[in-house]
Amino acid sequence: MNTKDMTYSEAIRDAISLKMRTDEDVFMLGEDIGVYGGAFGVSRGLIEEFGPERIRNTPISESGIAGAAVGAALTGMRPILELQFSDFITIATDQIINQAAKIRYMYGGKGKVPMVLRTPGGSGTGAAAQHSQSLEAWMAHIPGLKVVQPSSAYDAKGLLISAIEDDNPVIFYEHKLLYGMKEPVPEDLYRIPLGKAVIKKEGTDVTVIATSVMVHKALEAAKLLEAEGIEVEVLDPRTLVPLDEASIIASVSKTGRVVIVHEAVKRAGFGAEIASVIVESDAFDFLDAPIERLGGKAVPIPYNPELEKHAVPQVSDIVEAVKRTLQRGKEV
Amino acid sequence: MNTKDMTYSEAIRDAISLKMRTDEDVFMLGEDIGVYGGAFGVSRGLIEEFGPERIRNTPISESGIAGAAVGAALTGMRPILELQFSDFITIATDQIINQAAKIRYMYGGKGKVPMVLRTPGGSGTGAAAQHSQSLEAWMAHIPGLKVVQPSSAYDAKGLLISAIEDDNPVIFYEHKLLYGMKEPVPEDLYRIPLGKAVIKKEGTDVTVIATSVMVHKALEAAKLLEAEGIEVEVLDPRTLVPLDEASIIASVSKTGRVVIVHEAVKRAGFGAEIASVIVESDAFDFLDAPIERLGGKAVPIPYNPELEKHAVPQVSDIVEAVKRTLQRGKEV
Amino acid sequence: MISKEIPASLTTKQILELYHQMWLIRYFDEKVDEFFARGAIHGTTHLCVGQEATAAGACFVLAEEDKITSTHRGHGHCIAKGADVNRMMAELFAKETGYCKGKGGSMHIADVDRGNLGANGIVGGGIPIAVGAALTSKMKDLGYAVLCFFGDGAANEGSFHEALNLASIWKLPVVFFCENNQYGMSGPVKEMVNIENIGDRASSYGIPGRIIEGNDLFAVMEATGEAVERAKAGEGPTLIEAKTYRWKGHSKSDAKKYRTKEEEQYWRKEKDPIALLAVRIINDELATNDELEALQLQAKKQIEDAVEFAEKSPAPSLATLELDVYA
Amino acid sequence: MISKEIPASLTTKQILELYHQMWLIRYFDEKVDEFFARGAIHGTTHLCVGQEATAAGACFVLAEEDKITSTHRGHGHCIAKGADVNRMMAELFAKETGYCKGKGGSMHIADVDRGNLGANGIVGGGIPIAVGAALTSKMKDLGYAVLCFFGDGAANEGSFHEALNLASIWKLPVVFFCENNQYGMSGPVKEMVNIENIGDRASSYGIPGRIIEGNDLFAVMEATGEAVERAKAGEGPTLIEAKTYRWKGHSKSDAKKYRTKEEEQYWRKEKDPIALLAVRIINDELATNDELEALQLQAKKQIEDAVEFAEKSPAPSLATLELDVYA
Ligand SMILES: Cc1ncc(C[n+]2csc(CCOP(=O)(O)OP(=O)(O)O)c2C)c(N)n1
Ligand SMILES: Cc1ncc(C[n+]2csc(CCOP(=O)(O)OP(=O)(O)O)c2C)c(N)n1
Ligand SMILES: [Mg+2]
Ligand SMILES: [Mg+2]
Repeated sequence: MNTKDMTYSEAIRDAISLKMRTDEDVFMLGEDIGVYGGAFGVSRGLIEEFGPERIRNTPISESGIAGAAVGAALTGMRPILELQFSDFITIATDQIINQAAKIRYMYGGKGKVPMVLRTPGGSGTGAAAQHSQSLEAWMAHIPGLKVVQPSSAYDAKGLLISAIEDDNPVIFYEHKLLYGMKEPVPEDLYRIPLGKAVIKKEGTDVTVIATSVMVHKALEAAKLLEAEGIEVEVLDPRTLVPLDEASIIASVSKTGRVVIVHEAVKRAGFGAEIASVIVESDAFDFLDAPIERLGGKAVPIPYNPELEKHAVPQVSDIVEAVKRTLQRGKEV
Repeated sequence: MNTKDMTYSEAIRDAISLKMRTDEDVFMLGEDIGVYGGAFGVSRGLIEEFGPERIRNTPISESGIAGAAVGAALTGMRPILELQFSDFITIATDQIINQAAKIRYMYGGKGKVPMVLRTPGGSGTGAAAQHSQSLEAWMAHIPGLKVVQPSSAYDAKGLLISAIEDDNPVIFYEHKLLYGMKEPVPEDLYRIPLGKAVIKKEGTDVTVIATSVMVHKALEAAKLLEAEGIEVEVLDPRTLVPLDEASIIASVSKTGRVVIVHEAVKRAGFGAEIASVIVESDAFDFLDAPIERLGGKAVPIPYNPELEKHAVPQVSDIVEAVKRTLQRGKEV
Repeated sequence: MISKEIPASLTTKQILELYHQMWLIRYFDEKVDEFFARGAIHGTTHLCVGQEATAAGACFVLAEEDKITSTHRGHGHCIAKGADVNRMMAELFAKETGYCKGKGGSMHIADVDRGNLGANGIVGGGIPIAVGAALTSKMKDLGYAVLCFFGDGAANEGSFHEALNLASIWKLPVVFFCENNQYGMSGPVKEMVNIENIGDRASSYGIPGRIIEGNDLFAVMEATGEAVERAKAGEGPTLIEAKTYRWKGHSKSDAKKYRTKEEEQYWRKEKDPIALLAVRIINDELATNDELEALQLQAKKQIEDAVEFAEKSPAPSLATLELDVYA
Repeated sequence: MISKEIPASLTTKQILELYHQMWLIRYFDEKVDEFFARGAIHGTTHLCVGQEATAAGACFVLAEEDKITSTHRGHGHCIAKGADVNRMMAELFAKETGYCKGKGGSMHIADVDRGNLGANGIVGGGIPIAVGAALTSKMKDLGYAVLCFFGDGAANEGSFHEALNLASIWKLPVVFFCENNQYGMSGPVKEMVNIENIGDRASSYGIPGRIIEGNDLFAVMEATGEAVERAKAGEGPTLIEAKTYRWKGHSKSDAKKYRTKEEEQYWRKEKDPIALLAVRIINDELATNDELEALQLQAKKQIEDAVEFAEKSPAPSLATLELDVYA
């Protein structure tokens, strides 16, 4: 396949166009996705190609448009709903978790809701408390939803195509700080299966399990640690539901040490689930040190950039956590 | 203090009346809380005593009434908002987590939102998928909220009084199956501090950490296990935020074995947080076996009573988990 | 009150079928009430006894490919949209043969293949879903319309507002049908809104609003028929408010303190939708009293058979617990 | 267009103060725009240049104890409610001396003690909060009214619907003030609703609706004054729709493809709220051009001082990160 340098944002757009060209049932709806191109420019150019029927600009009515996506999906369409900030899921929560997620089960296996909810999460842009949350753990707690969190352009395109083709509601978390990141991406359509983790860097001393933007911080930390002779393995689950427990357990069993890092608030974040899965598994017996879990502080995201930065884990936090776990391992 | 046999429901009502009699700022709002007495009868009789201004029946507008509670709290009242089913938080989520939880922080420490959101969670009544969820982990993930889950009449009264007096938004999760449970409760006003766990039964062999209705299942399991000579300690955190980590760690350090059980879906449930707190603490070194974590299956709650029952942990599951952890401890 | 003139386009056969259907709805819910009281049906349920004309009349004007979204008080809608009462009753008995294989219960009965997109446990939850279903019709040019039922109480949910606005600006083929039975649980519509008619809210969305006698089958048919036609002609949505009354309590255990016995009696005596229809049929000499009674008995018998079917049906096996979470 | 007659009750001093305030609002936002473009202010911001008359006019009629809820486009409301531009600018510069100690930024400036219950990053999020604040006034008999600002886009959120209904049935002292600046981000109000005036939605709640020229200071004052009086007299809420226009893009980086240059020019040239006021002042001979210019310069200077204050202010210490999550 030919590849092309694409940003994360372009890769997402590419996935959407490729699917929309071949499947009439796929369409987009959301606020300002038309000529404006979406709050983060992801849908730029799409209305020119596909027209206003299929790139459907909506009023500011998150619960209404989420419900419209559910109803359209239930009757044969494959809507891609864009919410401008993932914080706004709070306005559409009923439709997403009481309706979309449960319809098929409640109906005894009849009906399906093949929709994708694309929405950017995360802090780092100075958008403050109501525009910077990372609530993916909420969605992962709900049976009936799938939850995807791509950390790179390549992953974003392949995962989004799988998400659009999936017959279930998929919550697709993008990250504002990743939109501009570039890498070579195949121009053709390809799929990354939901439920398959990826080792972003191999290593033998400690496994760092990181999601979304934290994957990049973990890779930076790994590079710093390499200089000190510490071989970090960086694992990105890519999808939280389904979670690739096998890959996680295999890596941890190999290294015997784990640091889990996400941007979401640590308390009741998805890192707790990953940590628990590990200690409940056979990997428990391979653990040479307690699990280190890093996550956002228990604060709303503040506006001041320095405060904002310190509200979530930094490269140095990962470095320290890795060292702690290696140290602790030695003591035991 | 004189005590009286009260149901959980009566104890809650008692807490409300006691506070409303002495504090003019306290009032209730919610759907059908007037002559109807609330969907579960908790507010029965209150409108007769306090009148329709202070027992304020609302239209079916969860987001509106939650916002009204936020605005009233911000300007000097102490609203107690009743949502008929905790599933309906999904309609009021923005007001609760983007507004109530964050206002004080966003405003740099000015303003406060002293409101209590009372709402019943849980399955077991045949109300099916949209009326049976346990989403307390969501609320526990949000900085700025406090989260309470009383498992008995005594706790409910004392905790609710503390919640009403607290200057922050408190999510107070009741459980439908507990409303009818009776025990002696002091007639006067008393407080149970938020953030204080309670040992519901002392034991030495294994700690079962259980919340809400699962406390009772854990106690039943403990009784069965006692007959086999196994001494179970049952710990009820009572509040998830703040979480009494010290009591949890102390108990686990003593017994060396833990089973965590809640009704909420296991995946990304609050049990994962508790498990992680334990393995991150010094108690890790005292653990003689992997942590057992029990929670609801990853399904929407089904209507059929047998299916419904099996969707969440049962006494026998707790018994087995305790035995597994004891067994596993021996192998290691 | 006497019902409207019978529309000329209706055959006697159709009228008698509707009469039978209204009894089928009533007996279904009376039976559910009985079994509920006995503890043979569990969970919760919301009965539409007294509201049969809205369900029967509104669904009558639909073609088979048209769709509905229903509510927690949805048994009537479901029957009127052609559901099998055996499978409905089996669902309430939590049996494998039920519409949802025992997983949904009263609040979630759906028959997606036949265009019933489902009851809903969330008040107002179905309204935006109806909009989405209508969007499919428009985008795929399928020609069907969607009939969206909801209550007076639901008209105060934000979802109502957002959905009607969306449907209007997109000119979608959907009919918003508000069954105003005077109460949302215990909340009297008179106290919960500060306007005379919910139908007047249509003006906020630039769509037609109709306020009708909901217990008059022919009034319901006429207004809904017109709205469905409008919808299919591409002229967009209509809001219909049908005034009706629920005879029973809101759900199980309702002391009904929020209303008077006199009011209940008035609606039962003066405005029983089935009796109104019977009077019209007799007046117009379309059938004899005996013939009507036979239809009523037939309906009764069908419900008894449904109970038998439900009782004899197997419960779902525990192995189904984790099935069908994902497609 | 020429502005309305000046109400007789206004003193020249008041009028000139308003003129000065409108310039203060404009310069504040122009300065923010400038610093934003330079990267000296980060995050996001929404400017109200061109909409000064709604903020100034509506807040003018409030007493000190009255409250407001504001929006993401809230700098004007904030200034008009009496905020200190130094502390506002400091907040935008993320400084410790800012209204939120640098934690809130543009979208969360609040001054609860002075009755500004806060801007809001959630479109429509403040509307039910205003209702709650009005409920306090009523329950404690405090006599204050609440002025609730929101945009045309927000009027399509469910929260708008629920809040207006609540306020109406409870007859609360709140004024719902819709700044219809023709667009919700890129969504033209003409496409996002199917009615001429958002103010007409008042009829859905049984409350008065007023549609006014939002760039005419005196029209805003008159309508808001009447509504506030009504609110305080216990007669319940009013919905006011003020037609206005935002001169700038929605927020940072807006190519404004959704509207024409001609339209922008029309509003800038023909309907500048400050120019309209100036013409009226000169026509009525309340001040000379020189006097007006002096006021304008004074405002400009104040904003420059605010920038200096902000720049010189210290950043919040890292130690504050975990403070004030709980009261
Ligand atoms: C979002 C939501 N809020 C509250 C409830 C509880 N509840 C169920 S039915 C009902 C009353 C609904 O009133 P209306 O819409 O008039 O329908 P009716 O019951 O009168 O048919 C209420 C409050 C619910 N199921 N969902
Ligand atoms: C719930 C929600 N949806 C979307 C957004 C993104 N957003 C911010 S302002 C805005 C437009 C609001 O339009 P309007 O209410 O007319 O106010 P204006 O910006 O025109 O002043 C949008 C879509 C948001 N902040 N909150
Ligand atoms: Mg009703
Ligand atoms: Mg606008």
